[in-house]
Amino acid sequence: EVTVFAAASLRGALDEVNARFDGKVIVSYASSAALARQIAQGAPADVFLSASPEWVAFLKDDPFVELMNVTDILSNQLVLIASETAQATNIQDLPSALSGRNLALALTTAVPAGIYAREALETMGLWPQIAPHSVETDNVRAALALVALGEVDYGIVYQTDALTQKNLRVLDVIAADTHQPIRYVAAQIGTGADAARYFQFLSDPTAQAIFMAHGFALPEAE
Amino acid sequence: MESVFLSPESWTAVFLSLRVSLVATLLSLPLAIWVAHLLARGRFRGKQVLNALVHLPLVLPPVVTGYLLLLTYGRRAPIGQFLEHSFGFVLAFRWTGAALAAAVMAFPLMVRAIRIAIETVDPKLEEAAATLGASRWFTFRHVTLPLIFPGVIAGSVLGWAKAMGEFGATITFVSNIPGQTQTVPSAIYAALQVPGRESEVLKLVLISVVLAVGALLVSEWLVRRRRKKVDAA
Amino acid sequence: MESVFLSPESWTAVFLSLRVSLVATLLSLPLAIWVAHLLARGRFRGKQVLNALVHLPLVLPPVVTGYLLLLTYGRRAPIGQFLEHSFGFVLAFRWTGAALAAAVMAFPLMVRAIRIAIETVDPKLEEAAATLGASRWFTFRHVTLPLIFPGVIAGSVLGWAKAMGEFGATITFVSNIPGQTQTVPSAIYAALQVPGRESEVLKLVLISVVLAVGALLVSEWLVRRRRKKVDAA
Amino acid sequence: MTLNVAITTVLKGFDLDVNFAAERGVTAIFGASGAGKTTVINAVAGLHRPDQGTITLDNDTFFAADRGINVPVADRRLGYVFQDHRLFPNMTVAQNLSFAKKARGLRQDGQHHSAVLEILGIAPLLGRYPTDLSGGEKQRVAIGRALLSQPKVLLLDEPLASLDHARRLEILPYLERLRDHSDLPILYVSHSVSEVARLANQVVLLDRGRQIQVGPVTEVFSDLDAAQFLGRDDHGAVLFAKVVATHADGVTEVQSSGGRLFVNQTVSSANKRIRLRIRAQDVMLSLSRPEGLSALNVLPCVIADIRSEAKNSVLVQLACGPDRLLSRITERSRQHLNLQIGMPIFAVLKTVSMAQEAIGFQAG
Amino acid sequence: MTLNVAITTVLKGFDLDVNFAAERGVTAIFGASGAGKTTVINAVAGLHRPDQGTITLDNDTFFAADRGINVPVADRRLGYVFQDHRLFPNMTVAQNLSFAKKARGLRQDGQHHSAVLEILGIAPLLGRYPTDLSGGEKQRVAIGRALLSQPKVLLLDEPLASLDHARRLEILPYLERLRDHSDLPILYVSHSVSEVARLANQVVLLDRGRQIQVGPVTEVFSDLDAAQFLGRDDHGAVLFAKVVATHADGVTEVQSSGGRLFVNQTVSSANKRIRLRIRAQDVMLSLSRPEGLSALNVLPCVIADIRSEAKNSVLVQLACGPDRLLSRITERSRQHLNLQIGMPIFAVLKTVSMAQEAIGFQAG
Ligand SMILES: Nc1ncnc2c1ncn2[C@@H]1O[C@H](COP(=O)(O)OP(=O)(O)OP(=O)(O)O)[C@@H](O)[C@H]1O
Ligand SMILES: Nc1ncnc2c1ncn2[C@@H]1O[C@H](COP(=O)(O)OP(=O)(O)OP(=O)(O)O)[C@@H](O)[C@H]1O
Ligand code: MOO
Ligand SMILES: [Mg+2]
Ligand SMILES: [Mg+2]
Repeated sequence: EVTVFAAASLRGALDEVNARFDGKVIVSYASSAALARQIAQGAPADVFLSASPEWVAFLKDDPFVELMNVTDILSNQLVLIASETAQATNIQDLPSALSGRNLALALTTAVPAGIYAREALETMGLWPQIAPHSVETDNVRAALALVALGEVDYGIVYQTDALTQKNLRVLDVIAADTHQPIRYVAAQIGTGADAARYFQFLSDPTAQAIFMAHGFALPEAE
Repeated sequence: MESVFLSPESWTAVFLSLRVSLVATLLSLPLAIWVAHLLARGRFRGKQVLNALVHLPLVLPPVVTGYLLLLTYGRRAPIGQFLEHSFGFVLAFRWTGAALAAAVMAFPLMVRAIRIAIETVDPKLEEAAATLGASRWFTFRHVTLPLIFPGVIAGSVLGWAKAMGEFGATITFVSNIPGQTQTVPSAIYAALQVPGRESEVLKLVLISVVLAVGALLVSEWLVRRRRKKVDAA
Repeated sequence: MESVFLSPESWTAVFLSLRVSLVATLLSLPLAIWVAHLLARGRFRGKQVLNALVHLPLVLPPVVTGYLLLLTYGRRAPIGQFLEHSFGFVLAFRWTGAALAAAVMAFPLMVRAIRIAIETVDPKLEEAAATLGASRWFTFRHVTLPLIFPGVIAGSVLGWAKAMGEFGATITFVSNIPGQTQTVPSAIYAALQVPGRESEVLKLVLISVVLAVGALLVSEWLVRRRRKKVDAA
Repeated sequence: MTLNVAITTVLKGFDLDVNFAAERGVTAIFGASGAGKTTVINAVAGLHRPDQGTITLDNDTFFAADRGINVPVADRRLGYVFQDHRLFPNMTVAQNLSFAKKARGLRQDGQHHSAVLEILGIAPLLGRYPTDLSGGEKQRVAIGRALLSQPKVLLLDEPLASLDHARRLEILPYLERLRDHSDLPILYVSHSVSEVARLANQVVLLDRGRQIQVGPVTEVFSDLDAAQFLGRDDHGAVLFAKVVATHADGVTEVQSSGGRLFVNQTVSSANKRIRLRIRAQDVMLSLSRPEGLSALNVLPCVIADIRSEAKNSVLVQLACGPDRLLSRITERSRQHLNLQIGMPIFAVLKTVSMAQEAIGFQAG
Repeated sequence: MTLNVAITTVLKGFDLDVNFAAERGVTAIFGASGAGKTTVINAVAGLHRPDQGTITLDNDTFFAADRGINVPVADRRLGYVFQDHRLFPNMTVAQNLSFAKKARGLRQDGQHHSAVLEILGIAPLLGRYPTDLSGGEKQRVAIGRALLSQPKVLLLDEPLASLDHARRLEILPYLERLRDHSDLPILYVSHSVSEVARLANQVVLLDRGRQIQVGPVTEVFSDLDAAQFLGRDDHGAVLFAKVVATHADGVTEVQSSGGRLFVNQTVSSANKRIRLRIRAQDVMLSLSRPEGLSALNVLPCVIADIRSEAKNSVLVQLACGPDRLLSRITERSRQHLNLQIGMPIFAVLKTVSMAQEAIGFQAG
């Protein structure tokens, strides 16, 4: 039996992966920040799947927590999505298309997807025009939902999220070189055999195939 | 060196939170009193339906409430569109929407507090008012309402505190737009998502606490001042 | 074909939520009554501090409350360690912790409701009890408590509803571990992360609503049955 | 104005069944504790819904069970002084007093207002809250509140029970004036026979919900059957008389239908009608006209009826002209004087035995 | 047991300043509405904290301002009947009655318990809630509740005000027995002179917070200065007498220090001491011993004092042996009989004029 603390955005893909694992997997989905703090407080997690490297780094610095293994397991891509009625066709059109309209993204100071998106827009020099129209949510799926509902015309979300929703269009893929690489990091905390086996399984081709089917990419080699 | 003061954005969030929570509380107070009175004294079909409806935001996860608000008051949603086209009044992604979310979340608390107060007013006094020719409304205005004053204050403080602390429904309904909808809880949430911003969290928490304690003290004082005069006769 | 019933995990969450919320409400009720009585009738230094403390969980974003609980009752935290080493009692990441979080969040609501009820009991009746030789405790037990019964019920239902709906503090304090700490709101949150699970969300919301309405109706009936006998004398 | 009350209603313990008409003036409702007096008044006020019957005020129907009519309390224009004062604790005395004026949008009648304050002695209390008043003070304010509401029917439920003697004596004349100079039907509940004797035009006697007697106060109070309900001490006949002369020493001479009486109270205006209550125990009987006695009042009468009572006393009904008097004497005295129905006899009354509060004014 | 009350306290309107000792028996506190009666009783109960002074019961100090002592209400062992009944609305009558027993962990005294229920007529009400009781019923239950609490001091604030005459007559003998056969100091507030005359051993007269007179009821009630506070109608002297013989016709012959009197009530046991109240207005004066009159009681007295009153009446204090009587007559009669201080005179009382409720028993 393995207890996994996983970033909420991994749900879906991870559930399928776990179904293939030879053993019982219990997953606690929450925000990476909450999970990391809980692990620091002695939460019974065998494996931590963080949506960003910094919360793994946070645990590395914690004197009470010993990380047995750490590895990047996945990467992802940002995409520009639009509701069915939206005008713009690519990211460069966005500033002009936004007059009177909004762009939904995750919190640009707090949530990884939002941080990466803002960094990319800044690199492209679009952020100052876009910022006044941004609508930020506490997690990336909420941004997706806003676009899907048509409440907001545009959004920047992970490709993995975009794939799950039907009533919206993917307009553009945001170039990976415009922002820090998107890294999902796995850390093994539990010392048991199952924990180690599960940690290994995440990099197993079976698992990786499922993740890719959900739109994730493999991590770039460091 | 880190400032002991809040950053400008944090101040913005504090003022916005105050505005949102005060508007939410004050505007929904009359409705809360009315509903509380209906539930306490009214006899009508559907009373328990109303009762349940009022309590819903309490029992549902805030995110769900926020989502339901979005489905009804969003720009594409029936009521939201109606309000926008008829009155040019937009709730979505505006501070007004934050106030609506806060009001909805605070409403059950206000109604309950006021209802309990109404239920303990001796109906014999209301009877006496009727013999003196007072209509229901006059009696309510001049007898019941002054007598439930402590309950109204308590309900308002409770509702206001809830409105100050509300996060889940607010961010789901109106997102987090600095200066528009970024309330203190949103700011705190954002700060908590990134390691090393605990001091920012602490400052925001402290200011929330100070405001809440201040409001509590004022409310207690209001009630005491009143009670000194009135007391149980 | 999709089942109209809940998935097994959802049922687990429902039962866990019921257990958590009932334990949270019932265990904290005596304390809530005591604190409400202190605040309503007591005269002591630090009364306003206690008052503020009780209200804190309301005014702070739930995430902060959860975080503070984690910092005090976690396994590495002072009180958490003490409880674990002295009594082998673990709160963190157990349903007991979820109950603590729910209790803390529900506490201000319960205290306020009960306090309002206490404040409207005529002190003259308590005086009369004293002249008949009743100690404070006896008076409270046999005069005040029966008279505030509607307020206690109202406070309990309010607290219980809050405990059923609590999300932010719970997930932050005890995580979202199915079968251990995954309550209905956490399950709803988790379900919202995956497309195509809306029907599951809907079912969970519906079951929450049904439970809450049931509890409301029972509480109203309890109070009415009682009032029929007693009434304002 | 005539208030008609004909209702039945089931109470814990017994049924209430009353049927009377209250004209302008005071209708006293008299009966033991728990007899149903408050319930009758509450029904008139609209605070108790009877099971059957009707309540009307002239042509206005307040209640009619068979027609489903039940006019709301606020529309009945009553002034109700409750057995428990029911002042509004959140208002000062002044605010309590002006409540009806505000509620009904009445014009202020300054003179009436200050007269009420004066008589009730509540002017010094205006700024206080009910919690700072004594029991009697609360009751006085409650009376004032009802009087100032310009009602069409006045309901008074033991209004003077918590007041001292002196205060009652001040308020009673005011109620008399109200009775005589307004068109109001007044329902008056009281346990005090002397109050009822002084104020009532009509008496409704209740016993455990049953209406035992209804009639003019003179009849009910000189009735030998009613005696048991009125209490030995206070029981006595009520007479009407007309002022004949006021003597220099302050004694007033009055003419009742039965003869001439002296009353030790200055009544200025001749020809004024007054009512006298003469307690059965204050009337002595003498076979001959007595001399050299401080009692100034001697009426020649005929013994109309004799009723033996418990405790070896005898109640004698006297016909003095058209008036009826009652005299309570001992069995021993009766034997001593050998009293028989139809016998002529002298009723001896001390002047002052016509108690001060028993001398009421009566317009007419 | 002696209750000492010596307190001053500032009230709205005036200061309260009283100083009296209440021995076993009834101490009546008498005064107009708002005079401070309830405040005195509340101070003894511990519900009002005086500004200055002490309250002690034998050696127990209830309150001592200078020593900072203020014993909690619950530890004073009092039975308090409030002016407003204050029944617990959440309990049945039976539960209200047994509240003190439970609170103080008292043993049940079954006989006492049923006697109280019997006298107050509340046995049929036991299962009801206060809201279903009439005003007088509530008050009776409140009296029962206090009596059943086995108190060491009894505080009664207008306990009988809302009761009818017949019910009062049933309760008064019970209070007399309590007075005579227990060691209890009883503080009794009442507006009824006849109640006080019948029950009180001692009277404390209050006027706007000032203690005007304290003394045995016989002294205060025959005092010409106290007269104005007692109300003209009810005013009269209180005498003690001993039963001499019970005659076959039910008349009882009693011996007071001033002479022999006939009372129309059967008092079975000879040598029993009784108290009589003789209203000033029930006493006629005669220069010679009158004959042929139904009044059986004639006492030879000497005029001790004469006081002119308002309204042309005169109050005459009579010394009949060591007893004092009062007689109120008209100025006209006084002139007619040419009364002077020191003059011998005959006081004429009708047997029955000693009102039934005025005949109280007195142990001794
Ligand atoms: N809480 C209070 N604060 C200040 N003054 C008060 C308070 N309660 C009563 N008083 C005043 O004190 C005086 C005495 O009141 P108290 O109740 O002792 O009178 P009382 O003699 O019992 O009168 P009553 O016969 O009307 O019951 C009154 O003038 C009243 O107005
Ligand atoms: N709410 C009620 N339900 C049932 N019975 C009641 C209710 N209120 C009073 N009663 C009963 O009805 C009877 C009449 O009550 P009511 O109050 O009319 O008496 P009352 O004549 O005013 O007595 P009092 O002189 O003691 O005030 C009483 O026996 C009482 O116990
Ligand atoms: O239900 Mo919350 O914890 O107030 O957002
Ligand atoms: Mg009554
Ligand atoms: Mg009083």
